[in-house]
Amino acid sequence: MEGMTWLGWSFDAFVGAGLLWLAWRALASPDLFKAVVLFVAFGLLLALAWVRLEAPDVALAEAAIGAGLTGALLIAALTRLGISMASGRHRNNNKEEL
Amino acid sequence: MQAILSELPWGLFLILIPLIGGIACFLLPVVARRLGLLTASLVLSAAVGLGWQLSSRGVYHHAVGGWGAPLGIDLYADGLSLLMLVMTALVGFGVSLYATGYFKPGHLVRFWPLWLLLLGALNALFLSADLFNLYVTLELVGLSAVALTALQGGRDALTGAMRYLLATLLGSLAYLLGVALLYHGFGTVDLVLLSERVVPSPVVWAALGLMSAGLILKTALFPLHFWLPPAHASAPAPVSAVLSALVVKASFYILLRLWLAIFSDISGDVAGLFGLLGAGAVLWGSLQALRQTRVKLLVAYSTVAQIGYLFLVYPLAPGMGITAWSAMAYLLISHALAKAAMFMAAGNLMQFGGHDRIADLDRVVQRLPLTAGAFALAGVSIMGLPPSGGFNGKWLLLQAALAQGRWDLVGVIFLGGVLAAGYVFKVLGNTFTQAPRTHEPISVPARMQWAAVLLAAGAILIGFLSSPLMALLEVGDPFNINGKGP
Amino acid sequence: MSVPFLYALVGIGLFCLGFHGLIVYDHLLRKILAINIMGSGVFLVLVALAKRGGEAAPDPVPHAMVITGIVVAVSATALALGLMLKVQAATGHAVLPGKSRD
Amino acid sequence: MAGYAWLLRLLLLLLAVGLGYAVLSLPDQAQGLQPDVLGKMDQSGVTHPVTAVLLNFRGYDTLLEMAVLLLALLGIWSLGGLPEARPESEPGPVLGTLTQVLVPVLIVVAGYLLWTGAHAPGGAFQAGAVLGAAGVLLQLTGWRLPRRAAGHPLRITLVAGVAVFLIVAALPLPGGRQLLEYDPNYAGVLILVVEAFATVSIGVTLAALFFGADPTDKAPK
Repeated sequence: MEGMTWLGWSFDAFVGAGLLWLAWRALASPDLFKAVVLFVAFGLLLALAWVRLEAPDVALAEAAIGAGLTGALLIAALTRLGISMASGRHRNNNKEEL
Repeated sequence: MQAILSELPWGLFLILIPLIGGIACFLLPVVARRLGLLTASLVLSAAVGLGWQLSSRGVYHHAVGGWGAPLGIDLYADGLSLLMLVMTALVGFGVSLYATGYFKPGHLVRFWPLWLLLLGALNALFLSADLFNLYVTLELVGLSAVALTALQGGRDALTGAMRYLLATLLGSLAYLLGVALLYHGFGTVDLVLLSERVVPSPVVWAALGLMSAGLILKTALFPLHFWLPPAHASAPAPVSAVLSALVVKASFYILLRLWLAIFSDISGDVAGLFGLLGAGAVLWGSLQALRQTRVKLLVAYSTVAQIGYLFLVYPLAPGMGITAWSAMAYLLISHALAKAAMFMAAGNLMQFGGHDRIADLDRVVQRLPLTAGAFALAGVSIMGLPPSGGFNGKWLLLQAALAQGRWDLVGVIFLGGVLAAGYVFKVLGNTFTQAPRTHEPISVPARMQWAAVLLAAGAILIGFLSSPLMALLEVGDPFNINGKGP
Repeated sequence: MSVPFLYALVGIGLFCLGFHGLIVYDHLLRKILAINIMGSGVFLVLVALAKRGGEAAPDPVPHAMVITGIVVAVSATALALGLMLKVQAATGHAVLPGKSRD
Repeated sequence: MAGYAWLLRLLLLLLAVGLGYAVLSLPDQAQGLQPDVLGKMDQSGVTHPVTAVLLNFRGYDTLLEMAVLLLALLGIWSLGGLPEARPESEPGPVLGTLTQVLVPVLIVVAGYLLWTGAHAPGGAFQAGAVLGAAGVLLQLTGWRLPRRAAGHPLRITLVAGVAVFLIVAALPLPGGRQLLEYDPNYAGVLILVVEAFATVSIGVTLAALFFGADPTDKAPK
C-alpha cells in the first residue's frame, strides 16, 4: 500500500513536470509547427491528469475538444498561414512598421 | 391586467428576448432588420416592466431551475442592476435604430445576430448573482464585442479587434482563477452566500487581486487601457457606441458588485489605489484626447478619462456612502448615453465627409445641424456642465470629495472638466468653419442623426430626473447604506 | 504534499507560464497558445482542488464548470485564429503592429 | 524589451509564489457542493453527477455556453471568409479509406457517449466533439457540404441545440414555475432531448468552425 502511494505520487509528479515542460516548449519552440504539435501533446497529457484527478468527463472533453479539435483548428490555421510541416519556421517575423 | 403584468418575469424576458431575436435574425436574414428593431423595442419595454415591478414589489429574484443557490444559479435585480439594464436598453434601442441607417445590407445582416446576442449577454450579466455564470456572460459579451469590432474589416479594425480579444481573454482568465479560489475556499459561487462566508485570508487576497486586475483590464482603467483606443476608434460607429457605453461598464459592474459584497470590508488600501488609478485615467485620458487629430480617437480617449471618474468613487465611498454612490450611478448612465451619442455623431461625420479628421470638418453646423447639436449636447454632459446627468454626477462627486477634505481629488475633478471642455470644443470649433479642403456633402440618413440626438438629449434629461432615479436606485439597498447584506 | 495540491500548483505554474508567453512572444499563434495554456492552468486549479480530502468521489461542480470552460476556450480559440488569419491577410504578418501611439 | 525580461520574470515568479501560497493555505478537506449535488440526484433525472450539474442544476450556464459556441461561429462568418487552406497534396487513398471506416465509427461513438452520459462519463459535449471530428475528417478528404444543404438546413442545424434548450427552458414559465425547472418525472427525457439536439449542433458547429466560412458566401477574393 505504501509502495503504491509512492508510485502514484511520483507518477503525478512526472505528469505535472511533463505538463510544465511541454507548455514551456510549446511556447518557446522557434518552429511553429512543432509548437502546435507540442501543444496537442500537452492536451493529451492534461487528459491523463484529469483521469488521475478522477475527472473522466473532463478527460473525455479535453481529449476530444481541448487536444483534438483545438489541434485541428491550429493546424488548419498554420496551413492557411502558409506554414507547412516541412518548413515550420514562419516567414519573417521581424518587427512591423508602425 | 395590472396583476398579470406585475407577475410577469420581466427579468427573464430581458435575457430570453434578445437571445431568441438573435437566433431568429440568423435564420431569417431577409427580415432581420424588422426583427432586430422589434427585439430592441421589446427589450426596452421589458426593462420598463422590470423597473415598474421593482418599484412596486422590491427586488427581483429568480432561482433558475428551482434549485436556489448554492446548488443552482440565482438571478437577482436590485436598483443597481435596474440602472444598468435601463441604460443598456436605452442605448441598445438607439444603436439599433442607428445601425439600420449605418450599415450596408451585407454587413447589417451579420450585425443583427451578433448585436442581439451581445444585448442578451449584457442583460444576463447585469441580472446574474453567480460568479461562474458571470464568467460565462463575460465571455459572451467579450467575444461578441470583438466580432462586432471586426465586422467591417479593414486593417485598423482587425488589429484593434485582435488586441482587444487577447486583452479580454486575459482578463476573463484572471477573473476565473479568482472564482476558482473563492469556490474552493468557501464552497459557493453565489455572491450573496459568499458575502456571508468570506473571511480575510490569503485566498481572498489572491482572489481580490486576480479578479480586480482582470476586470480592470477589461474595463480599460489606466494604465491597462492600451487596448481600448485602437478597438473603439476603429470599430463601426454603432459598435463603438456599444463598446464605450455598455461593454466596459459590464466588467466595471462586476467589480463593483464584488466590491460591495465581498471585498469592501477586507481592504481599505485597494480603494486608495483605485482612486489613484482613476485620477491617472482622468488626467491621462483627457490629455491624450486633447492631442488627437481624429474625432473617433478623441472620443475613445475621452472614454478612458470618463472611466477614471468611476474609480474616484471608491476612496470616497467609506465616508460619504450615498452621495458617492449616487455620483457613480449618475456618471455611469450619463456617460453611457452621452458617449453613445458622441460616437454616433462621429459616425455621421465620417459618413458625411468620408473621414473624421478634426481639422478638415467642413461647415458641419450648417449642413448637419442635428449631428453637431447631438455632439454639443453630449459634450455638455461629458464636460459636466449643468443641466445634465454628467453635471449631477460630477457635482455629487465634488461634494463627497470636499466633505472629506480630499483636495487632491477636487483638483482632479476640476482639471478633468477643464480638459474635457478643451477636447469637446476642439471638435465643435471646427464644425463652424469651412475646411481648407471642402467636399460635397454625402447625405446622412435622418434616423442616424435623430438616434444621436435622442441619446444626447437623454443624457441632458436625466439631470432633471434626480428624485425618481435615486428612489429606484435604493431598491434592495445595493450600496449597503442601511447596513450590510443585500 | 498531497496530490490535489501538487496539480493545483502545476495549474498556477501553467497560468504564470502562459501569462509570460502572452507578453513576450510576438507571433499571434503563440499568443493564442499562451492563452490556452493559461486557461488549462485555471482548469487544473479548479478540478484539482475539488479532490482534496482523499478517498471520496470528487466534487462534480468544478468538473462541470471546466467542461463549460473547455467549450468556451475552443470557441475563443477558433475566433482568435480566424482573426489572426485576417490580420495576416490585411497586414502581411501575423503579429500585432508595434506599440500603439499612447 | 530585453532589459525588462528579467524584471518580468521576477514579477511573474512573485505572482506564482503568491498564488501558490494562497492555494496551499486552503484547508485539506474540500468544502464544495458535493453533498448538495448528491442530495438532489434523485430529482435530477439522471444518475451521473456531472451530467446532472451540466444539464440540470447549472443548466443555465450550459445554455449560455452553447450560445458562446454559436457566437464564435457567427464571429468567424462575419469576418467574411478565411484564406483557403492549401492542401500539400491530394488526399491519398489511405486517408480516403480511413475516413470511410472512421466516420461511421465516430458517429457510433458519439451516439454511445450521448446515451451513456446519463449514468456514466460522457454527454453532449464529448459526443458533439467526436461528431465534429468526423466532420473535420470528411473535410480533409475534400468533402464539402452540398449546395442545397448549405443555406437554411445548415443554419437550422447550427441553432437547433440552443433553440431546443431555450424552448425546454421556457416550458415551465407559463405554469408559473422557474426557468429550466423540469418536472422530475420528465427530467430524464427532457435532458436527453436537449442533449441530443445539442450534440448534433455542437458537432456541426465545430466542423463549421474548422471550415471557417459561411458556405453560402461567395468565395472572397
